[in-house]
Parts: sequence; structure tokens; C-alpha cells
Amino acid sequence: MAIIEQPAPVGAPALPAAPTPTRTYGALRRPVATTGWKSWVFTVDHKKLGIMYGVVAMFFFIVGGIEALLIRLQLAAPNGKVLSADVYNQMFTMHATTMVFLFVMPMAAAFANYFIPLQIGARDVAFPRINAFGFWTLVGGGIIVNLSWFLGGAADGGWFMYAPNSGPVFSPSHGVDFWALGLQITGIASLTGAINLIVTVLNMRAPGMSLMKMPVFTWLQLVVQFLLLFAIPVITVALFLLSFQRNFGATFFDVSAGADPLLWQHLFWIFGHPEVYVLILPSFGIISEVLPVFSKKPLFGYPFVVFSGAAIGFVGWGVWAHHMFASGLGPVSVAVFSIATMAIAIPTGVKIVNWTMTLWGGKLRFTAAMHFAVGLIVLFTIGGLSGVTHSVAPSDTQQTDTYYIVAHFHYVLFGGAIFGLFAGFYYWWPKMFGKQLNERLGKANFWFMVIGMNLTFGPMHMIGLQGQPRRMYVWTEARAGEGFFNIAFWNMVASIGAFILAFGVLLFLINVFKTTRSKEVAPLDPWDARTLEWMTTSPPKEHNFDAIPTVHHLDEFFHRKYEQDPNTHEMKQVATAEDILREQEANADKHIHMPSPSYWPIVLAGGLPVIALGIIYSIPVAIVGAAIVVLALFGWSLEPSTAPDSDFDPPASGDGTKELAPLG
Amino acid sequence: MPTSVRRFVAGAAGLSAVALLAGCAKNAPQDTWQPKGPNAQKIDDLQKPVFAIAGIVGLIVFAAVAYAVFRFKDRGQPIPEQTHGKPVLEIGMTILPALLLAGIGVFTFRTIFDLAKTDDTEMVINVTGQQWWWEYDYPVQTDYGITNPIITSGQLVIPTGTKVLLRETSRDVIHSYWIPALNGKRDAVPGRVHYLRLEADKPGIYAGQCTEFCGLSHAVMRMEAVALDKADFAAWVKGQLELADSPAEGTLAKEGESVFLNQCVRCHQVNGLKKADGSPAIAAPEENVWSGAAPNLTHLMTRNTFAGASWDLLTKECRKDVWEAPGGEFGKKYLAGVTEECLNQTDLRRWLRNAPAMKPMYADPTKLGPTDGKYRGMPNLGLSEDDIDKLVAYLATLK
Amino acid sequence: MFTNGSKYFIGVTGFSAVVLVIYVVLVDGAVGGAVALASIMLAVGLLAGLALFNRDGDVEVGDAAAPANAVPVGSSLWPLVTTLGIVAMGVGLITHEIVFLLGLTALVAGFVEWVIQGWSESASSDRRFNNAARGRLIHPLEFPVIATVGAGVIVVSFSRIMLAISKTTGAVLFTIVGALVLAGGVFFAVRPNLKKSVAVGLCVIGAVGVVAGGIAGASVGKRDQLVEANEEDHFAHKECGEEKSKYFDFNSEAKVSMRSNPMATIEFVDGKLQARELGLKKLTDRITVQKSNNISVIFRNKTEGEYRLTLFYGEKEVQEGVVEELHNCTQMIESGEEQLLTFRIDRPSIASEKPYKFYVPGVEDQSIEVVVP
Amino acid sequence: MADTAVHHAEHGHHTSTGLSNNKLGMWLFLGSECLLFGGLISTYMIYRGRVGEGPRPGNVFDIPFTSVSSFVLLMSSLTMVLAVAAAQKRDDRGTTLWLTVTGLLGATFVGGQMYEFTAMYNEGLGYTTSLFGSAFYTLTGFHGVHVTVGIIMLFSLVAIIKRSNVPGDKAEVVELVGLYWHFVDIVWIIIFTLVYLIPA
Repeated sequence: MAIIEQPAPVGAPALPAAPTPTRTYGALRRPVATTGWKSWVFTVDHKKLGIMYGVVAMFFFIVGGIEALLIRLQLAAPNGKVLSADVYNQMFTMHATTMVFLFVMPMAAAFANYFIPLQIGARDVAFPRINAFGFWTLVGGGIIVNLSWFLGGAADGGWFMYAPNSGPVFSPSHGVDFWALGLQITGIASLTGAINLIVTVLNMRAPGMSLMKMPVFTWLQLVVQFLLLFAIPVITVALFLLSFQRNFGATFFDVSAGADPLLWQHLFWIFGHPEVYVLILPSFGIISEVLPVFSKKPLFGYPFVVFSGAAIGFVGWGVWAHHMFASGLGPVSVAVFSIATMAIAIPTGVKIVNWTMTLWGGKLRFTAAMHFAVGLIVLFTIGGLSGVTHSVAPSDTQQTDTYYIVAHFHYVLFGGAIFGLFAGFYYWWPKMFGKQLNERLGKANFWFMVIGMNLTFGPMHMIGLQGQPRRMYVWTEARAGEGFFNIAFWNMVASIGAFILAFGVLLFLINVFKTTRSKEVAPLDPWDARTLEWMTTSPPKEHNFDAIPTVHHLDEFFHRKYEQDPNTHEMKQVATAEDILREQEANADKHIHMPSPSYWPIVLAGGLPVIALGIIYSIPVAIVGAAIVVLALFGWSLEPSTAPDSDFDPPASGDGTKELAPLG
Repeated sequence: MPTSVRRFVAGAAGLSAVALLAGCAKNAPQDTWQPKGPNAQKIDDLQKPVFAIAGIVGLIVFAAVAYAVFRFKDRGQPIPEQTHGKPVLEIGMTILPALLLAGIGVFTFRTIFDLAKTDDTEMVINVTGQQWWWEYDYPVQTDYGITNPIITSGQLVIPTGTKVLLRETSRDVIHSYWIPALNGKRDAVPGRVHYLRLEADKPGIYAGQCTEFCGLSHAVMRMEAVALDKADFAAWVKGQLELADSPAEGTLAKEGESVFLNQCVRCHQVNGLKKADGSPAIAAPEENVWSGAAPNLTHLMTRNTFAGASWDLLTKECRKDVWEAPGGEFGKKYLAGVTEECLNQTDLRRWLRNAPAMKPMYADPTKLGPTDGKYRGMPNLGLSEDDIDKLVAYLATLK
Repeated sequence: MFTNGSKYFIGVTGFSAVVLVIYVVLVDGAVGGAVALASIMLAVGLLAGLALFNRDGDVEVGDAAAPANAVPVGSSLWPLVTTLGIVAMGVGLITHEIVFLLGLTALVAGFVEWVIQGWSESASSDRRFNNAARGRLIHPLEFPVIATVGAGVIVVSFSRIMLAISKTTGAVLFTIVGALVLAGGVFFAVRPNLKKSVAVGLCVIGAVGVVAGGIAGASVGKRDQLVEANEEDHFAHKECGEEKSKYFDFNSEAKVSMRSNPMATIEFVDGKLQARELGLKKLTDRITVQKSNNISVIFRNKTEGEYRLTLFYGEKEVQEGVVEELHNCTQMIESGEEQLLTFRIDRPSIASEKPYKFYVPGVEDQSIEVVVP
Repeated sequence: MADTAVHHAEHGHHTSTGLSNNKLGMWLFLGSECLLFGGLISTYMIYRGRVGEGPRPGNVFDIPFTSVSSFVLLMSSLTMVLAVAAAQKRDDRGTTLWLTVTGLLGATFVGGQMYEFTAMYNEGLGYTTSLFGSAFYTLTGFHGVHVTVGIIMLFSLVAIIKRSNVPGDKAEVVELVGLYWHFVDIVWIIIFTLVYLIPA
């Protein structure tokens, strides 16, 4: 299947021999490769980009995981000697940065990219080239953030990089510069991705798919993209201020010039709190797909889940200062934000009720994906409830910046976000690769992860409540308390748990490796699924659907397969996935024009890290980078999104779309 | 069904662990659940019920999930009816937690404002954070016999049963002052003054630690609050107001004084110390240290700790003796200070030999470009063993 | 199409460019090496251009129907621009750096354009295809440069003119220019049959006017007031005495804008100075502040007339034997106003023979002692 | 336009909302930009009075001049509207004319800003002089960069329309640039009011 399907030449007259663009432009002609590395590097196909997002995110997951293991090694015993104070501070900063910005967000973006167009019955995203640009930008940002390890040390201020500790005096290495500029670049990726996906969801739904017939995953991703759209510019401002201070001598956080360090905290958390929902909502979406499928029941209270998702999106903007209860905001602000924070527990609680009720009365099949989904409900509940304990501001002043907080957000982000992503891996793997991950290994993977995770983060509740602050490169026996179950004991348990957890993740990688090598092909509809992405081949064709389906129901695919017997009221299967696919292929649309691959996204994305390096080391290099960016922008806007016919080899005579300066 | 049972157990582990095992470690000095003063008590009264409620809600959820998992496993039952929800149930499940939280909110509200009161306090102390130690200075308050400002570091000394108001600020980055047994934490933000109420019911030492990440040695930026009953506190104040005496001529300590004048006085002030010409020796930390101050050592031996409360000046046994002294005797033992036989020579000498090796600090002279050559912390002074002997002898006289 | 020869040279050019960039980044201030590498790059680039231009003997080039060279070649502006560039660089070497840079830019631009035009003209026998091919390669370069240069010329010229003339004239001139642009637009819009040459002529006159004005403005230099301001540094010195500083107190905004909590409030009530320290209930005439720390106090003037609060905090030896008193102060503020004073005292009180104090210049016997432990 | 991914038979003009992808995308982008300027404006509002030893806002602002230059920028919104109208009438000459005029007015505004910055610098307000200086230059500089990008877009659009005879929905591209331009103008109104007109 070629990327560009040429319309069949119907009685075309013989044209005079035209000069061939292949020869004229040589290496500069538009890429049209459909196989080999070029087909990946220059692709604009949302599915290939989704897979590449996933691979990059997985890589950074391993990097972040190794950082975490080193941290736990250092803290296993008092006065740890594995890492120096300096390296330890870099380690926890980069662990958080990597996990948040380079693993969970890109992995959620991987699923969004791959499945949103499929779930809404579209052939691609709204702006395919912007999509490719977003991916390569993320790669560039990730490289810049991590490059600092090799160029004089990474950022060492903690992931929220409080001013003035992040200023040029208190963090003299280039680490924070790399960090700020790298995140600025990944921010561009998130912002363009958000615009792209919002337009895709709002504009490109299949006929009949009203917003309230959209799959929950797409819905919650839509909320996430709106959060990103409005949160990213705030952190952009904060990072600009920080960079200008560090690189151009501005004084935004320099207290001796009269600056207020709390400005950074406000800007950071106005971004940072919505960011928390950016991390968790995609996983909520995934398990809201997985639970109904394996319960053979629709999601309980679909509108409630959707509206509570939107409510979280809104209220999430009004609670940022609960990260600052100890910062000295004054009692009125503290009280207001404390109450607002409690309010946000309500829509979150609604979701847990709905998931539990989805299970209730179902026909539950415990596949690996289902294991992770149920695991998420339980673990997230623990994280959510410990969250309620520190929405109570006075109580938070005892807990904040201790290990209790570390325990809380790992239950939410590991037990919540990451378990959701793993549920997604097991659930969607057959769709993405046409092969099924091994279920037995998958369940082993789950049990090791769930036990490891509880052993690692469970004890952190104790450690924190007994007063061990976070971000400490050593702890001392003098303050560990007496008795057997003292802080020393729990620290050791947590470190052992971390390795069990890591082994669980390793099992997943082994599973992936084994599955890739095996020749066994997955069935077309292995889970008896409910949504549109399963209505095409596995993996899907380049153009996703031969015929764009018309949607009549929520869970359209399920309702095409099953009908209720009017007499017995029992659900009866009336068609198989194969039947439905065959019917679609028989009524295939003619003349499908897919967007062509392009050089410009990767060139444009490549200019940004050059600018970043230039700002850090030498301004002329930044100018070179800026020139690349400008050149690529213009090359991009002068290039039609679908290649003109003369770009084909041999040149074609179709009616390709040649338009002026398309943005996407 | 063993799987579901195991799942339930594993899932509930975290929360039940919180509920059951928190009490298992006895006497963790920074335990947040053992209040020793009215402010921390208020927090505790608020948080314990919240923990209980959270625990109960959690157990209900786990039970429901476990039941569903066990009861509705696929045993070949027919495909269930495709119901999309029960609005009444859902509205109910929205209102119920809302009411619960509203209840918690009322009590939270009250406690927030109680803890923020500043108009009923009886004493103020300035607390200044600096990388990586705390400085305390007591403004003139004649009611407590403080006729001249007192300055000390590492250990905050307060009278029992007195509502003390800390005025926190910082000289460099954000730190956070936290004595869990007495109150929650409050950030010390440079350029701002924040308040924190402290009050201890009984005499004793209460441990704490900096809880806002403040750079390299954040992990060893510790502090202690010492509560003395009112009479002992008055005695302490009296002692602190005195100037340091010069050691007798010809003693080792006298030689130590001249080492101190050569080296230490560049940063460390000893009130009453005089140069050879008889003029007062004034430390100039602002010329050598980025943040502009170094601990005042006038009454070093009245404090039990040094280097930002990171190490003890008392040997292990003596420390235990003081920390575990019963309420009535504690004051006397604390006021005795560090006697010669109790002095922890090992750590003190190690510190004088090479401070940055003991506590990481930005003290490498080759890497001080961004700070105009000023240190952040104490550099390695390269003292000879001889000088160290003399210095220890001198420091031991600073009572 | 690129032949093997030109590919080779393009590759070497690119490579040497990369080497140059890396060299410049890694080796600080090594001009000689950079110049050498740049020369290599230019030389190889030139060869690449020649190879491209001459299609270095690739017999397969072009379509068989019409040999590449058979296409009639139009006139070209680029050789001229390139030559001008070389001349300007020569002149620039003697006169001014900017001329040299302009020449260099013209040289590079002319050269690139020349090569691409030459290349495209021999791409095929089809004129339109050749044009499209040229556009495809050069437009992404050309458009942003044209647009930036266009905007840049106006911006720079304009700001130079404005800097040279007085404030009032500036505002008037600015209005006139805006109106002229608008009027020009309207004029062209309502006269759709206007001859192209007239339109172009008018635009050229406008452009030349702006540029000429800019050059004139730049050579005249800044207006006198600005020069004076620059030299005197109007706002950078405080005068803490009784007098009212001409610039520093001018237009002072007396409101407290800092939200951070001040350490104390100092009030000047009916000729008496009193302080209230944060957390202490009593009024006091002695406040304690930390050493080497930024401290803020609020000064409230509750006495008729304009006053300022001045802090004396010791003496400092500025040179051998020259001792200067250290002062810090608020601006003159009117009765009923308040202002924040932020200061930092580095030496403890015991280091000074005279006690540190707050006082109000012009008012005797009223002061608040400041103690620094 | 870019949504050629949509079924070709519909020629990429049918969308679920009826709004074209590009236009919706531009609206979203501008929504995001609001927060960017929101952050910068907040920073300025917090720091406007923190002048340290340097000049205060009242010392350096030249309000009559800035009013005129604001007016020039506003006029450019008007000419932008004319350009969009001409583009919708498929009147290439009118489009390029009004786009050029818009760009020229914009360039005049930026020229004015450059003058203003130079004058302020000479009067003692450098970028690093005080928090007020840092925040002021950052805020207005960001806006100036936005206007400059807009001018480059306008001028390039003129060149594209003139040079490349490409069929397609030119009117929409002009409209997109127009949306951006109006946004930049509106932001300036807010900045002008908050920064210049309301005293610190």
C-alpha cells in the first residue's frame, strides 16, 4: 500500500515527456519513500508517529527508571555513599523531569496520536506535518534536557526548580539552562500537539459521531489537550524569565534587586497543577475503554465520566496554590485553595464509583489489560485519599515536602498514570502490531509491578509521617527512631521494592521482545471490543478506513456486532469483526489522497536545539539555528501538504491538491 | 478465589499500612503524629479524623472492587444488559462525598485561621535561613531580660508555655522551618518575612529539619528547638548576654585564640574578642561568604550541636543523658553546656580539618566565578594538627 | 539534478561549514582558524557553484528532445550584485565594518541567486518548469529575507530619525508618516488604473526618503537631551538630605507596591518619629534587624509637608584615608503617603562608633536606633 | 487545505464544526497566546514599582508619542480588514496593496518602539537596571517580536501572491494572517492601557 494512492489513469492521453523531478531536484526532491528508514523519518502518518512517540517514551522510561534505582540504592541505608550530594540532587531532578515530560506525556501522546483518529473514524490528524514536527521537537527537547549529563552536570534544583535556587549564583553549572531550554522545546511539541488534536477531534469526526457519542479516551484526551493549550504558555513565560535571568542578566528572581521568589512558584504551579491532570487523564481514558470491553458492559454513567473529566479540567485551574500551603501565602488564600482542592476530589471520586459500577453485574474477563485497569482503581484510590489528607492545609504543613508527598504522587502517577498506560499496551498491542502480547507474561508483569510498587511507595507513607523530608541525599540514624519498624527499616523495604518493580518492567520488555519475534498473528478482534479503532485491519491501513463509517451509537462497533433479541432481551451476536471489515472493503471510497511525507518538520524541529545550544554557548550558533527555523518555516508553507503530481516518479497525471501555503 | 483475595490484600496494603503501622516506630524525633505543643496539637486534632475517614472510604472502595471482581468473574454467564448508568445513584455518589468534604472543610477553615493568628503572641524571635544553617536572633524584649539582642544558631531556645512568634526570612534561597512536634512548616523566603507560631508544653529538645530543597547540602540542614522552663530560660538569657572572656595567658587556649584571630575571625564573630592591639575583632563574613553571614560563636559551648545542627558537640552518652533527662532535670543539664569530658572531639576535629569533606558546600576556590570568589559554606582552611589542638582548646572556652 | 561533481563539492562545503561551526563553538576566540576554515568553505562553495553552473559534463542532463543549453537565457541581475558585493567588501576593509558586512551579504546573496538561476535555466527546455524549479529552491530563502530586510530598513531608519529630532516634533512626524502610508494606500486603491511605473516610482521615492532620513538621522546623532541624560545618569543617584533631587524625586510614585511583609513600620507623626516592629505590640525607638539581609520597612508621613526617611548605617573607607558615611533613603513624600525602604546592613552595630539610625532630614532629635546583632 | 486527509471526494472542505481546520487551529493558537501575554503582563504588574535605584515608569514614558504609535497600529487593523475583504473578492491587486500598507504601518510601529527603547536606554533604563526594566522590556519586547513576525508574514504573503501563481484558497490564508494581526493589535491595546496609562 503506497502512501499516495494514485487514481487509476482512465484513458489519459499520452503526455509529452516532461523533465523528471527526480533528476531535477536530486536529493532535494520531496520524499515519497514508503519503506526503509526514510519512510519513518519523513513520515506524517499519525500511526507511525504514534509508534515513534511510544518508542522514545519507553526509552526515557528506562532512563528515568535507572535514575530512580540509583536514588533508592543511595537511600537504602543511612549515610549512603553511592552518589555524591551533587549527583544525587541532579538525579532526583532528572528522574522527575524525565518521567513527567519525557515518559508519561509522550506516552500519552503516543496513544492519542495513534488512536484518536481511529476512534473518531478519521484518516489522519488535522495537521499531519505539524504532528511530525511535534514528535521531532520532543526528541530534540529530550536530547537537550539530557545532554547536560555529559556537559558539566544536569539540572539540580528539583523538578519545580524553585527560584532563587535555580538562579545563576546558586546553580552555577549549565544544567538549569539545558533544563529550561529543553523544556521550552518540549513545550512547543505539546502546544502544537494540543492544537492539532483539538482540531482533529472537533473537526474530523466521522458522520454521526456527536460529541456525546465519542469514546471516553478521546474525550479525556480532548480535555488534556485543552489543559495543555492553556498551561504550556504559562510555563513558557516562567522558563523565559528564568532563561533571561540566567543568560541575559535579567533580575526576575534576584531578591537583592527586589524580586519576589514566589512569582516563580505561582507561574510554575499554574502550569504544574493542570499538568498533573495532563498526566493522569489519558490513563483514566484508557481504563475507561478497557473496563467496559472486559466487562462486556458499557461504561457506567458515560456522561458523568465525561463531565467529571471536564470538571477536573476546569477546577484544576483553581487549585495551584495548594502546592504552596507552606510558602506563607496568608490564611485567606490558604483557606480558599484548601476548600477548592477538596472540591476537586469530588469529580475524581465520581470516576472511581463509575469504574466500580462498570464492573458490577458484568461478565469480567481477567486479561493482563484488565488486571492493570483494576489495579489502577485500587492504587489510584489510595493516592487520591492521601491527597485528601493534604488538601487539609494545616495537615499539609506537616506533610508537604516529606516522603508522605512522595508516596502520594507515586500512587497517583505510578499506580494511576503508568498502570493505565500499561493497560493500554496490553489492550491495544494487537491493533498496533497485529500480534498479541503474551498474557501469562503480562500477568506476571502485573503482579511484580503491583507488589513492587506497593513495597516501594507504601513505606514512604510511614517514612514521611515520621518526618523524613524529601530530596535528601542522606538520612541519619539519629533521626530514624527506635524499634524494628523504624525509618531505617522502611527505607530498606522501599529500596528492595524498587528492584522488584524494575523486574516487573523488565518482564514487559521481555514480553515485547518475544512477541516481536513470534510469528503468531493476532485475531482481528481479540477482545470483542466496542469502539471504531477495531473496525479496520490490524495494523490499520495507511488510510485507516476503506470507507469512513457512519456512527449511530456510542460503542458503534459493539452495536454492529451485537443486537438485543426483542423477545428474550438477551444480547445476541449478529456479525463478526471479519464480516464488518469485509463489508467495508467492498464499499471502499475511491480517490483517497493522503498527505505526503515532508522534510520540513524534521528540519524545523532540528533548528530548535541548535538555538538552545547557541543561547547557552555562543549567540552566533543561535542565529544559525534561527536561520534554519525560518528557512524551514518558509519551505514548509510553500510546500503543498499533498505532493503535486509532478513529484511522483514517474510523474502522475492526477488531480492532486496544489494549494497555497497550507499550515499543516 | 485466591487471585481476588490477593489483589485485595495487595491493594489495601498501602492504606492499611498507614493506619496500622505508623505507630510502630517509637520516638522518631520528627514524627508528625506526636504533637508536643498546642499548635501541633491543633493540627493533629484535625488530621487524625481525616485519616480515619480516608481509611474508611478506602476500605469501602476496596471491598466493593473486591466483591465485584469475585462475584462477576466470567463463568459463562450471558452478556449483561447494556445499561448506561443510574443517574440517581451517581448524583447520590456526588453529593455524599461533597457533604463529607464540606464537613472537613469547616474544621479546616477554623484551624487555618487559628494557626495564622499573630496578635496574641508573647515573644518574637528572628529566624534567618542560610545555606545550610539557621541563625536565630532575639530582638530586645526587656520582659524576658533581653536587654541587648541575642544571636545564636543551630538550636532555638524558647521558654515553655509561652506563645513565641518566629519571624522567618532567608539570606539566599528558600528554606523551610519545621519542628514537627511543635507546628507545621513555614517557608523562609528571601525578601519576605513569614510568621510561625511555636509553643512547647514541656521542657525538652525537639528535632526538625529544613524541608524546602535549598541546594547541595539540603539533606544536612537540621535544627533543634530547645524548650526551657521560664526560670531556666532567664538563666540562659543572662548567660547569652555576656561577652566572651579571653583565656589566661600561657594556656593552650590562649594560643588557640590567636589562631582564631588569624583564621576564623574572617567570618565568625566572637563578641568580646579583642585583637592584639586591644580593638574589638569584627568578623567580615560579607567579604568572604556569598550570603553575608556565618554563625556567631560567642557561646558555642552552650549549644549541643555545630555546623547547622548537623553534628553533635556532645559525645553519644552525654547527648543521650541530656535528651532523655526527665522534665525537671532537663533544664539544668542543658544549661551545663558542653563540658570538657562531654565534648565530641572526633567530629569537631574532623570539621576543622576539612569542613567541606564532611558537609558538601560550594567551597572549591576554583569554582567560585558566579559568586565573585565568595564561598557558600566553610572552605577547607588547611589547618595543621597543631593549630587544630589549639583551636579546640580555645573553642572549649566559649561558654 | 546535481551531478556527481557538484554533489561532491556541495558535500565538502557542507562539511566544512559544520566543522567551522563546531570549531567556533568549541575553540574560544581563535580567529585565525575560523578564517582559514571559512576561506576553505567559501572556496569549495565557489567550486560547487561552478560545477553546478556548468553541469560538469553530465551528458545525461536535460531531456533528449532539446539540449539544456538550447534554452535561450534571459538577462540576470546577479552577476552585478555579486560584483558590487566584492567592491563593497574592498571599500569596507578600508572604511567601515558595516560596509564590509553589507558587501559580504550582497556577495553571498548574489552568488547563491546566480548559481540557482544558472542551474534552473539549464534544467530542462521548459521555461515554466525551470521557473517553478527555481522558485521551489529559492523562495524559502528569498521571501523571509526580502520581508525582513523590508521591515528592517523601515524600522531602523525610522528610529534613527526619531532619535535625532525633539520629542514633540517626533510625535508629529510619526503621525504624518502613519497618515501618509494610509493615504498612499487609499490613493492606490481608488485609482486602479494607475500606471505601474507611477506606482513603483512613488514607492521608490518613499523608500529613498525613509532611508535617506535614517542615514541623516544616524549621522546627526541623538538629540541633545538624550545625550545629556546618558552622560549624567539622571536617575542613578539618590540624595538623602533635605533637598529635593531634580531627577530622582521627579514624578515619584509614593505607593507601596511590594507585597512582601516589611520588618517594621516607621511613622512620622506630627514631627515625631516612631516605630512599630512586626509581632511586638509596643511602639519602640529601637528596632533589631538581621545582618546582611534585605530588610524592608514602610515609612508613613503623617506630618504636614514633604519628608523623606533616611537611614544611616555606618562608614566605609572608599580610598586610603577617605571615609564616607553610608546612607539610604526614600524619596520625598507628601503627607499621608507611604513608601517602602529596602536596605541591607553588612556590619554589626558593634562595628560602628556612631549608632545606626533612621532619621528625617531637617528634623532634629528624632531618630530610631537600628541594632544589628 | 491541510485536511486533505479527509475524503477526497469532499475536497477537504467538510468538517464536523463547519469551521476550517486552519482557522480553528489559529483560534486555538491565539487562545494559547492569551495566556502567554497574561503571564508576561502579570509579571510586569507585580514588578512595575520595583525600580531599585533606576528610573520609575513616570520618568521614562512618553505617553503622547506612544499614543500616536498605538493609533498607527490600530489603523493597521483597519487596513488588514480591507486586505481580507479584497482577498475574499479575489482581488489580487487590492489584497497585496492593503497587505503592504498593513505591513508598512506595522513596521512604522516597530520603528517607533525601537526609538522608544533606545531613548529609554539613554535615560538610564537598561534591561538589567531594575525589575521594572526587565519586566517592561520583556513584555513589550515580546509584543514587538510578535508584530515583527506579523510584518514578515504580511510581506512574504505579498511576495507569495505576486510570484507564485498557485490556485487555492488565498482568501483563507489572508484571513488567518489577519486573525493573528488583529490579535497582536488587541494585545497592544491591553498593554498600552495597563503599562502606560495606569500609573504604578
